Amino acid sequence: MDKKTIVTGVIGADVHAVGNKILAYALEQAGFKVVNLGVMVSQEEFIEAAIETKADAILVSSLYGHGEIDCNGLREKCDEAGLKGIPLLAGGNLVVGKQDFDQVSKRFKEMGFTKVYPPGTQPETTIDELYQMLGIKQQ
Amino acid sequence: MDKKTIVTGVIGADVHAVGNKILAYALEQAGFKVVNLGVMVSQEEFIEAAIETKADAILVSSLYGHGEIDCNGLREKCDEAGLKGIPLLAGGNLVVGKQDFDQVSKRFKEMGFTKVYPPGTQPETTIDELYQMLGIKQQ
Amino acid sequence: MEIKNKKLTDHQFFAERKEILEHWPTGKGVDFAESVEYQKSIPQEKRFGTKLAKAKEENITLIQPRAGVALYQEHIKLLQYLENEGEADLLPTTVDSYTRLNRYTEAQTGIDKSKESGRSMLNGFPIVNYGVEICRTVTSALKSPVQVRHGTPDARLLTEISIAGGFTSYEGGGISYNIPYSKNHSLEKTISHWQYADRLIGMYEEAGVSINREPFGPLTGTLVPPSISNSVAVIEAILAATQGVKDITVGYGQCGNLIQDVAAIRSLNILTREYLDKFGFNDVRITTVFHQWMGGFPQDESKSFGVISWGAAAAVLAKATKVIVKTPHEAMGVPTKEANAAGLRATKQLTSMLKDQSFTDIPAVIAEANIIMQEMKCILDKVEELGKGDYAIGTIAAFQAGIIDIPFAPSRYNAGKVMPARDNTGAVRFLEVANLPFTPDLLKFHREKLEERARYEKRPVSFQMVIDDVYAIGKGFLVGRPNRVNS
Amino acid sequence: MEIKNKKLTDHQFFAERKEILEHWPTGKGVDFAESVEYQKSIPQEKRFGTKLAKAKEENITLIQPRAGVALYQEHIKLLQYLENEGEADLLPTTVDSYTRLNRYTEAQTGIDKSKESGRSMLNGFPIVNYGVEICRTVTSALKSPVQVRHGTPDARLLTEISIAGGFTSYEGGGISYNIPYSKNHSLEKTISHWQYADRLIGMYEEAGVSINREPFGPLTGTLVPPSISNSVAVIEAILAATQGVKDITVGYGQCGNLIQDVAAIRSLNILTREYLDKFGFNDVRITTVFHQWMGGFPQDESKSFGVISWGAAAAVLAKATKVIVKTPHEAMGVPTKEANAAGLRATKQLTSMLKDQSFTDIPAVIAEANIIMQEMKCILDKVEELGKGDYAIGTIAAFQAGIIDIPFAPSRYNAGKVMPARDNTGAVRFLEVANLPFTPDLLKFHREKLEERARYEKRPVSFQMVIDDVYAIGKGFLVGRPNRVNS
Ligand code: B12
Ligand code: B12
Repeated sequence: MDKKTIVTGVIGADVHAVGNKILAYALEQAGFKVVNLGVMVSQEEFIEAAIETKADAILVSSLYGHGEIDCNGLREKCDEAGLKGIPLLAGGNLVVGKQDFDQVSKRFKEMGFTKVYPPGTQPETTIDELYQMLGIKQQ
Repeated sequence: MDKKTIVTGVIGADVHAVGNKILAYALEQAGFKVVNLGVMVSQEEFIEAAIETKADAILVSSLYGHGEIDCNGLREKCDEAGLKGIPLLAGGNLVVGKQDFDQVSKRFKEMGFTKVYPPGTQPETTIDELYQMLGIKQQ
Repeated sequence: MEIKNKKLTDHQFFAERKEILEHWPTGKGVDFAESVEYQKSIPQEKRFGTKLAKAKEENITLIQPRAGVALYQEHIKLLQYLENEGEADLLPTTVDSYTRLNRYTEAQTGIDKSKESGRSMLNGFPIVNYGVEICRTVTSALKSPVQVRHGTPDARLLTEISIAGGFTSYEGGGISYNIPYSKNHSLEKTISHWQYADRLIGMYEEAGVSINREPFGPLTGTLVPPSISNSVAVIEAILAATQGVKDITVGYGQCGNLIQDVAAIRSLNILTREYLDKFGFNDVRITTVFHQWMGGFPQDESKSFGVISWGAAAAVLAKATKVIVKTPHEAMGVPTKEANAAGLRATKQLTSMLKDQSFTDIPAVIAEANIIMQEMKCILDKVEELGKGDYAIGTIAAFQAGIIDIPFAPSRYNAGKVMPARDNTGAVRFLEVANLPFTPDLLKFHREKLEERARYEKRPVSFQMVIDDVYAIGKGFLVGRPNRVNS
Repeated sequence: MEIKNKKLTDHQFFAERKEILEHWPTGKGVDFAESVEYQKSIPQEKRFGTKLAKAKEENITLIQPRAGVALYQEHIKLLQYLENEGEADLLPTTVDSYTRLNRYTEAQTGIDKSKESGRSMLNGFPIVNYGVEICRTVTSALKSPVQVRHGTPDARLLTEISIAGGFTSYEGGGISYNIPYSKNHSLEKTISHWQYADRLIGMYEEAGVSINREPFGPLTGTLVPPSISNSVAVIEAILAATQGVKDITVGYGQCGNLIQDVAAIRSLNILTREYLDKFGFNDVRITTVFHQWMGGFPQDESKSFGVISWGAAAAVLAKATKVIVKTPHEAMGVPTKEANAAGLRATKQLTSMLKDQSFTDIPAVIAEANIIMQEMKCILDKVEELGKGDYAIGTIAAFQAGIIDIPFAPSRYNAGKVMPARDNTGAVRFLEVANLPFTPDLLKFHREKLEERARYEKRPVSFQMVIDDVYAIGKGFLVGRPNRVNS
């Protein structure tokens, strides 16, 4: 089976690099083709990379708290750019402060995100979710 | 002015000796005549000592949590023994667990205690309160 | 009353036993042979001694809370919560104060009032009133080993019911559960009572069931110099071993100066082994327990977390086999299960995070441990001398003579002349050595340490230091400085 | 762009300044002479440097939180809460991420949206957007000295407004606020920008107003070996001193092994002094800051208290002049003021309780510090060599050559080849030294340390160790063992 391609990156003015590096490594180990854009990635860069690499999903990280502002409009831009329906996943510390995660998840889903993950989501969870979402059978 | 006499002790099956020793020392330093009964003092012992020494107040400590059971009826016994109106003060960790102190205070006042003190009451506070209650002018 | 440090004969034991089991109706429920079988049916991973031995081998520190409430269903829920949400490795059943004083009628009132009011009116779990079956219901409902923790001068019936009830570890001792916990019990009596308890456990041992025994290390919990509590621990270990106990955990209550705390565990380990071996108890297994600060706590919960964590760190750096955990409610009252679990989790973070670090062999620790061991030997050898080789007789004489003297103890059998105070680095020293049989060198050592503090604080060495030290941790300090110095 | 480590001329500085103050309308509000007068009116006890100097003299450790919200009235309330309820000795104003990247328009959106929604939509306080007057309203509303903490590669306008706004301490540096905080800023540019900031502070100094400066010690906060962060601190101290800064606090982020952490502060103290003296900056005052663990935290609040307390303890035992405090919300998000104060109070308990204990001179610490200092000298002397004596030029060349290389940094100007991993006791060592100019002895030392761990874990030394170590503290451990070892 062909490898599924995942675009990863940390959106906005966010420079939290550790999780991004480790997540990219873990995804590669788990058999994905990873296009890691690193930190401080704009919405446009996510979209360009996804188009260019025919990505199967976009994993948006946001740690620093401005995720809500930074992620707003990404789904619409994807739609316009011809990426209708592409899975958009968001994770990290998406909002400022310790907030009720259900609320946060709801707000991000309203913004068009397919799935939203709370702080501290382990790479194993992320990988399992991607396997499921992209219909990959785990060896 | 004559020294005021205070009976102190830890009521019931309670063996917490540290606060009792230190409180007695502090009261003496502050100019009181202290009749310290130590730990594991019964209601009867408090009353006998108060009568014998013509005490001006009884300071009941209870630390170990059974204070509510142990203190019940002390006021009535005082009344019967001819100690009507003698100031009865209670302090320490009077009940089991961290409870709302206003509630605790209310319950002890209903049992006839004149004043009730929360955990961690400092000796300075105790002394000031006694000065006031017994109408002593502080030098 | 004449007691000796000799194994009780079967005759003595069973004569006493008959009477003991009559003390309260639940005593009838105890059947030794059946209980041995019951104990044997308990799986190894639920046995206290086994888990301790494994931890010792792996050089890790297990965590254990204190906990006990009046109603047994609530007690089970509490302990389940502590092992699941609190990640406790070992569980306790803390016994209420009425039971500790054999006031079973009042304990019953406590149970009844608790049922009525819906909140626990007892400060612990009344084991005797409940009896063997309910204890088994409790101990079998849990994944982890469970120990009885109490403070009972005469614990004979309690011991019978506890071990028959499936507990696999048992705290206490004739000194450590008398002097800090009682006013009027003579040492003759309590040592004798604890010979009974130890002999019972020795009999279980002989029947193939090993029960862990733990002398209560911290004593009054308040500025007890390590050499005093360590000496008591060694004596109680000898007394227990004499009755056939084979698995002993000796304990120490944190004083707060890291070097001294690590040294205390080091010296406790070394000398307990040395003295047990000396009497031929080479087959007794020794482990250690470190108690997080046992004196007055800060009122504030966050500050309490600081104290708790420091205790956790010291326990691990000392490589204690287990640590007894305080809670952020300590200054206020018996903790809620949530507060209890919170103290445990803070502790667990550090017992696991620091498990690969050790301070037991650094030069400063070795030096401090040597001081503690010299002091312990002064005390222990004098006890031996007074008892003409008999540690039971010697101990009683030693307390009379103030050779052992526990600060702040309520017992009238304790001289109460020794006065501890912290030195300039927070280590607990002697302000007043009173009758402790220390060498001139040791006296000089302590005097100089306190004079150093006095110079720093620009005040004379005096009782005011002791008072200030008693309040210090509650107020956020270790050394109780005069206000002008601390602010 | 050509930069040199030389004091900017007035000509250079003022030409640049004219432009800078135009970057955002609030720049017009800055008047140097008036600001000098304003700063002079701030009482001594509210000056950062004064309070640090006093603490250093008294050998105590001050505590400081991080905190900043979008709305200034809320920000004042927050800081007042932290000094009153949190017992903070020193206060921060943490700047939001848009401001850090000079995106003032987005910061304005953040302010507006925060007003609308009633919750802070910014992760910090947008100093530039508010301008001088509002900053003065903030800084004058508080009893304690206040520092600006940020992470801004180009902080020129921010510095102007901050100091004019009454802040008396300022964090950052051309390396430490670039490499961990930026992707595309070249070191030429950021060093130059920070020469401006330092020169501005030098000018205040010359005008009689001393502002404390603090290079950001922890860098990426994640397994940064002490010799790397210490080297950066020394370089930034030299660069700052060159511009006339006279009061410098060098910093270090806790790694978790106590010996190594104390040794890191010891070596930082010694070599910062040595290198500053070497260049004639004998009159620069040096203090130290210890950051509680800066990497990933446990989700659980009680466990976080454990981590926080361990950081507090290490800071005091290392005799750091101040400690930067984390909160029990760390893993979740910007803390509430209550959580922030809770972290502070836990820390305060330990900074005061342990202030009379010190580990700075124990043999294990001295030995570890000697290793760190050897490594620092390898790096620093190579930087000097590459720059032919010029630390600005040398630093840029050193990053290019991987002579300085910061693990996990997002910057494209960082080689990213060095790989740290913990040894068997949790000390951070080098798994991959890459181009760091270490001696063969040092290479051997690190290799052996990791092989010792590998043997213990029965697996080869590999990148998997690094990954396991990154997650370890969050999962409750220090060394990231394979599951079969840790469970
Ligand atoms: C040291 C200690 C012990 C030592 C006591 C040694 C001894 N014989 O003295 C030991 C280890 C033996 C012990 C045993 C027990 N303890 Co205890 N102990 C403590 C501890 C840690 C400190 C007490 C202390 O010495 N404080 C310092 C002194 C100076 O302060 P103080 O006693 O509070 O007294 C001052 C003030 O309260 C005030 N004050 C006191 N009385 C009065 C009266 C008046 C009128 C006024 C105005 C003021 C006043 O002035 C005093 C001097 O400043 C407290 C918790 C804490 N406070 O941190 C628990 C605590 C009191 N113990 C507790 C318990 C439950 C027990 C045990 C039942 C169980 C156990 N844990 O083993 C047994 C009880 C045995 C018995 N029968 O009494 C509980 C009580 C729970 C509750 N009320 O809900 C506490 C609160 C711990 C807890 N949170 O669970 N304990
Ligand atoms: C290390 C760190 C830093 C370092 C970063 C170094 C670097 N360049 O990488 C430094 C010190 C520079 C830093 C700076 C800042 N930080 Co910071 N930082 C952290 C910290 C402590 C750890 C982050 C980390 O590395 N974790 C370890 C990795 C492995 O985990 P991770 O990043 O969470 O990623 C994992 C999962 O989340 C998940 N995941 C991530 N993305 C996604 C996406 C999807 C789709 C899925 C399924 C999963 C997933 O998988 C990853 C791998 O396992 C966190 C708090 C914490 N978590 O303990 C704060 C934290 C993220 N930082 C924070 C803040 C505010 C900042 C600053 C703005 C201010 C400051 N404190 O200085 C600046 C931001 C600068 C900027 N422009 O971005 C806040 C964010 C607040 C919020 N959201 O409410 C946090 C939460 C701390 C806090 N409680 O205040 N920080």
